[in-house]
Amino acid sequence: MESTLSNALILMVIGMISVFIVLLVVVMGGSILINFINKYYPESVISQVSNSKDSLVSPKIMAVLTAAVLQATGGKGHIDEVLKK
Amino acid sequence: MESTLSNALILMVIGMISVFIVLLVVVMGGSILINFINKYYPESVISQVSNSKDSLVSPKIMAVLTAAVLQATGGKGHIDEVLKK
Amino acid sequence: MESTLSNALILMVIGMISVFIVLLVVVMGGSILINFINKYYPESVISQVSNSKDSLVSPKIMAVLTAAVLQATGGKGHIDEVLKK
Amino acid sequence: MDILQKLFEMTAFGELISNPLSILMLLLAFVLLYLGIAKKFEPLLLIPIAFGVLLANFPGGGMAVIPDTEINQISHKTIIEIAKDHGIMNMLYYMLIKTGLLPPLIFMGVGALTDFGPMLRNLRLAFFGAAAQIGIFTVLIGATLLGFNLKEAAALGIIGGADGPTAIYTAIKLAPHLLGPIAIAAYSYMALVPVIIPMVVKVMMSEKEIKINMKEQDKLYPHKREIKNMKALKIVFPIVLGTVVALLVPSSVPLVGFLLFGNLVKEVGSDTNRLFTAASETIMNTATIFLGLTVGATMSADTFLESQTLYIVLGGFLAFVISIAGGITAAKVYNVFNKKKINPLIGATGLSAVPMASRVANDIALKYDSKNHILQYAMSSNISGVIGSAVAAGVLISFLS
Amino acid sequence: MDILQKLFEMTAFGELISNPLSILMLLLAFVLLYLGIAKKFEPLLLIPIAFGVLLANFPGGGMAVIPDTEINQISHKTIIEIAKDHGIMNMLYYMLIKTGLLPPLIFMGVGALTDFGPMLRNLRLAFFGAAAQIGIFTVLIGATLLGFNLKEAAALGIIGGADGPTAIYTAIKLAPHLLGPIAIAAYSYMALVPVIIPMVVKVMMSEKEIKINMKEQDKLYPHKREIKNMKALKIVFPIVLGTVVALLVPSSVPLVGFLLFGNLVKEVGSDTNRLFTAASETIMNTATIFLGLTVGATMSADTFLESQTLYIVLGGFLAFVISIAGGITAAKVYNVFNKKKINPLIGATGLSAVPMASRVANDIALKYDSKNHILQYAMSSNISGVIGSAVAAGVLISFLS
Amino acid sequence: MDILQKLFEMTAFGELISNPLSILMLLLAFVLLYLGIAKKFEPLLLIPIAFGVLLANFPGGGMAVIPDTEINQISHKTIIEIAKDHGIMNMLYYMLIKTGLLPPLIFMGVGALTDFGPMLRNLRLAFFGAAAQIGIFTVLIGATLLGFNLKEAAALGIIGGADGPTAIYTAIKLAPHLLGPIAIAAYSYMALVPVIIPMVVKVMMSEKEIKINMKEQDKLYPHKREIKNMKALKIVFPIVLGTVVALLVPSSVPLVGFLLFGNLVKEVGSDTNRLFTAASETIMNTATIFLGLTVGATMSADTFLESQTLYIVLGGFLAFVISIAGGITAAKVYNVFNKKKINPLIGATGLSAVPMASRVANDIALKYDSKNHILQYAMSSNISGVIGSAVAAGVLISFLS
Ligand code: NA
Ligand code: NA
Ligand code: NA
Repeated sequence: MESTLSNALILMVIGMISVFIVLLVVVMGGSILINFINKYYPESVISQVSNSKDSLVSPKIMAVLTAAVLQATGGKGHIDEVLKK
Repeated sequence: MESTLSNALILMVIGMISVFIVLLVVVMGGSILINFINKYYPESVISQVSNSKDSLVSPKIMAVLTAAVLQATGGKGHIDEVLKK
Repeated sequence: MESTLSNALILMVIGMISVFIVLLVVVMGGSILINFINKYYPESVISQVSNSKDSLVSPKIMAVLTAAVLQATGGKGHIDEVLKK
Repeated sequence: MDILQKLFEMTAFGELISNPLSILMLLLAFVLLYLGIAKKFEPLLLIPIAFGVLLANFPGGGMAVIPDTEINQISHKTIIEIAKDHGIMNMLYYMLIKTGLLPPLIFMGVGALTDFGPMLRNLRLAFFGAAAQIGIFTVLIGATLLGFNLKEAAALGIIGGADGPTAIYTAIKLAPHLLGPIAIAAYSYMALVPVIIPMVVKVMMSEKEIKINMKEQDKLYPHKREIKNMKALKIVFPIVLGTVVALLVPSSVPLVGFLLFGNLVKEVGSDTNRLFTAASETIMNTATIFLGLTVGATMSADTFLESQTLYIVLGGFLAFVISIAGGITAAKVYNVFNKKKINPLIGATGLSAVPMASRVANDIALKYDSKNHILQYAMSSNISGVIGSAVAAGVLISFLS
Repeated sequence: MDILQKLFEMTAFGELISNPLSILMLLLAFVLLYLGIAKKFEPLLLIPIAFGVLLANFPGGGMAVIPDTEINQISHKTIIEIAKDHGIMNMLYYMLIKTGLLPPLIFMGVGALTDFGPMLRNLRLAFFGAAAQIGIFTVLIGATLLGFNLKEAAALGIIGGADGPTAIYTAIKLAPHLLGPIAIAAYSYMALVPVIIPMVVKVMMSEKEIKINMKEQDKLYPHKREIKNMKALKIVFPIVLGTVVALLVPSSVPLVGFLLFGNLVKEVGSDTNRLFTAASETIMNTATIFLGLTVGATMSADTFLESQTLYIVLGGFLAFVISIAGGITAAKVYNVFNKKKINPLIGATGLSAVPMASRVANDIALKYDSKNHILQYAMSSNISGVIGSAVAAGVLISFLS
Repeated sequence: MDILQKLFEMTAFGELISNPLSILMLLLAFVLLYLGIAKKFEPLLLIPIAFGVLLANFPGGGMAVIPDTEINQISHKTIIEIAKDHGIMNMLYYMLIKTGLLPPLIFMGVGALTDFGPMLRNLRLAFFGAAAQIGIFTVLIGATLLGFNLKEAAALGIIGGADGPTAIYTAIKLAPHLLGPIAIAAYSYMALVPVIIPMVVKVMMSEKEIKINMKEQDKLYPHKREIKNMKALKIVFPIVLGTVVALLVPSSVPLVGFLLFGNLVKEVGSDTNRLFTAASETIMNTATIFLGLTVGATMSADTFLESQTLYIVLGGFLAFVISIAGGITAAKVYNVFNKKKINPLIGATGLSAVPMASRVANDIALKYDSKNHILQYAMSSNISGVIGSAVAAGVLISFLS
């Protein structure tokens, strides 16, 4: 029983230290990474399109829909995004 | 052989009785359920949208398409539903 | 070692002969098939719609989009195909 | 010359000559493909089944499902061992079919595509889904007389349930060696419903009966109540229905439970849209491919080309006919005792074969009276016929397995 | 009479009478369905879990998950044998859950739906995802005092990680017999975050603290750098993050590795769109259905209706509260030593429960000052809280399994 | 101090120091990720493979695939035991890859995305898919001279088939210990086809040959027939083609059979749309993720960092080059004996690597004559090259496994 408790306490110490160290390294590593990319790759060279969880339609359809809405609303309407229901 | 036949007959009796009882209970239970909901929850309080097997497009796209078609047909055309092919 | 090499050589002979025979039969069989279908089933009797890897939208939506684009471009624009991104 | 001999030994021609019946099976596969593709007989199932027959009967292809025996002990091997010893088709068969997994998963998709609305609107008609199960048990008795044992006879009879996953599930549990012909018979006769129902109707129903107009009857003897909150009702109904069936016939839970879970995630709506998509598309489509291919692959010349297959084909047809006749008779008997008449076509659709049977019944009614739309009424007994045969399957499995 | 007796024996009523506690479990299932459907408590998980409870507790349905014991040796059976001896629900459970497969697969989907953008823009705030793990370990200690062994106590504590897949994965590895109640507690409290966070905030935070405006602080003490190439950063970040976490806490690789793979295929964009769809839709939706149903099916009357369950419910609640309080305290301590103040609500969202916690925190802030939008800031600690609890789970599994 | 030591032992640093070659593997993973993401080398496969390498080589992560040995007897364990003893990555590998399941499933998707139209329109050109398999067998012979045994040599040679699933399937069957490098070599060289084909063409083809205009040849020596019913032809063709290949080379059925089933459900059209979606999206995308991750996870430092890997890299390259050269030579030889000339680029595309090789050939032709569009012609030999290498794989497996 007592040893269970002491083990639980040790687990808490190790666990919280681990979490803190990991997130510290993530924050610091992320920071280094940002600086590195800012310095050496300031502009994107690879494809710009990222998989968005929400985009339902291809850019092509999007353009068509936008054109349709613009026309239908006399230029007043617009579409920002087409989301999945 | 004879016992096989008699077992088959017993199976028929039990099987048909089961089917009749189950559907009787379903009809009666369903009826009670309808009356219960009519009495205590006459109006829907939960989200109205149900997963339809046929709806291909979100309401938002639907609205856009409807607008486009209205415009394109000078207000004569309309869309009722967009079905999966 | 020597026997491994001779086995490898035999494999090459059998393998290449197999590939040639199979593709020969495919070419000849395909040719017979084309002639057969041209002769006995010159016109399609079964449903015309094939699953295309590229078609994103149903014919119905396609028609709507086409109408919208025609309208939006004053009859100048058109859509050939709507491809998956 | 050695090389030419090796080349010949590699091909399938040697085996094909020593086992010429395989050619008959290949021809059967082509016929089934023709029926599925050109005649549109349940193409979603018949095409994969036919292709499975094709793959299984190429000599040397290693794609035929091998029956589990005392000697090979396949069903005690790990799936890795099965794949190594008997190939991927056996792996898929023993993992997905022999375990009974796929039929409930397909039933989940069926549930997600089923709308209980018409049944709830005409709840009493659901009762006629019961009488139309009589074909199952009649053929069961007949089959025992022909020498089938009880399990085989039950698997044969369940074809009369006119429901694919139910027939396959029952066959897996009671007579896996008959799975192939039973599945093909079930799906073929479901595709032939537009022929079978009119045939039985012609013999059993008078023109006057066909012209019974349900809507007019409703006007003459109106419903006492309307449904005020269909949305709530449709959500609660599968839960209640599942509970009732499960308590009365627990052995039908694998089928009915998954059916109603699929229906529930549909009716809950956008909150469970991901689950609905998984049930009605992802899982169902994938399960259909694997079910079709593996069921087809169970059919080899030595198991299929037997007199049993002929009996299955005949018995399945009889089961359909008797079920339809049973449903019609039940409606006629009801009409004797009630003022408000029911069109006996509503009894016929208790067969299930959703929604084809309802459409066929509707077409017949319209042919005699172009204003007599009975589709919504027929759907009620039609859908309850699915429950009915699942319950019948549960009873059979409960007593025989 | 023989037939009537057979009929009765076929039904579940006999067993229900001899084992009346099943009725309580059925009622529990109905309550959970009500919470999931009408109250919208995490419906994607709670509805399948509840339906699993329902299916498992129909007597005779054969859908209950049976624990692995020395005697039945289930986990040494092949899946074909498991399906034959114990039905498809056990087959699915032992194949997908007992193996620990589904939680990482769901994490892959979570990764594909996670945007690390807000975290990268406010990277320092990510550090507050650490303090909010204190509830896990505090409750672990408390549970050992109540007589739970270390493994059980750890599985109980991990509820405080406020992350479903992590809690389930840890419970599978350390205390599979407590899986059901732990999963339900985790998802229920995640659904109750809009109640729990305001409660803790009310006690622990002053109005002045709630009104700390992050955007104004940013203007007073501006960032030194901007991110010039977010696209490249978002692609490289999951790779680097994964490497760092894997080297520091290798036992968290199954969770964190799959999470970051999912995120990577999202960020790469159209080149990996097929993988993104598989991770975020196909695999995730399917895994969610099977996870829910099988986890629900682990709950039978004799394992659920014990005092342990009550402790899990209480302990889970405490774990949530203490984690939130820990996050708030960490932010307060930070504010003592720094000029640039942080709204302690950002600490509270370190709990995880993404993105609900962030929305709740934002709502609280807006309630006191309608211009104080903190959502983007809260998302940083919120997402890092997911990493935090996965690391905590890794540590627990590493030392205890 | 005890705690610090425990903390250190939990991390991967200790193992990394004692096994520093893992670091090389991690670097390899980063290079592969770079090639897949930034250089767009077959990203759908290389990114998951690279991530699999990463996961497998984190010390202590437990994600490395362990070879099956006499001692550990992994392939006789149940998948539940494998997951328990060796983690989920081994479970996935032994269940999905070792069984040979995934390559046929991916081939089903490939079939569903393949259009046989161009091949049917230029059927004779399909014959050039044969000559371009010579690289497979040449490298097989070369590899035996370097000391590889026949099975390994065959697995190495099949890289020259320029078809991912075929190469992986053959490697699984004949030399699973070389699976990782073979898969990477196959996909990398397929990605490098835009470099390799022009290189070989430059050496082997004159400008005059490159300028052979297929359309003009068609006008000079017109086709005798047109295809009147392409729809029917496309439906019947996969069935006939499958039957022919299956009877001639039965061991290629798992690959070719699934390929043509996928193609059939595509061509049947809307009736089998659900099956088409399952084959081309659901199953294919899911299989791609698991194939990539697990193949990547087979690569650990001690198996990968050997001289064999170097030979595979070199041999794979040679196999590609020789196959392309073989195809070109075949077309040249044909041109000697026929008036109607064929552009030897059509021979080069017999390699397969669909459709990249055709596009590259088309670009080369257009570079020399901007009106010389050969894409449709190249697609014919290109697609038949897939059949060709599947047949070659079937022969190798038939004689060697
Ligand atoms: Na039925
Ligand atoms: Na957390
Ligand atoms: Na090839």
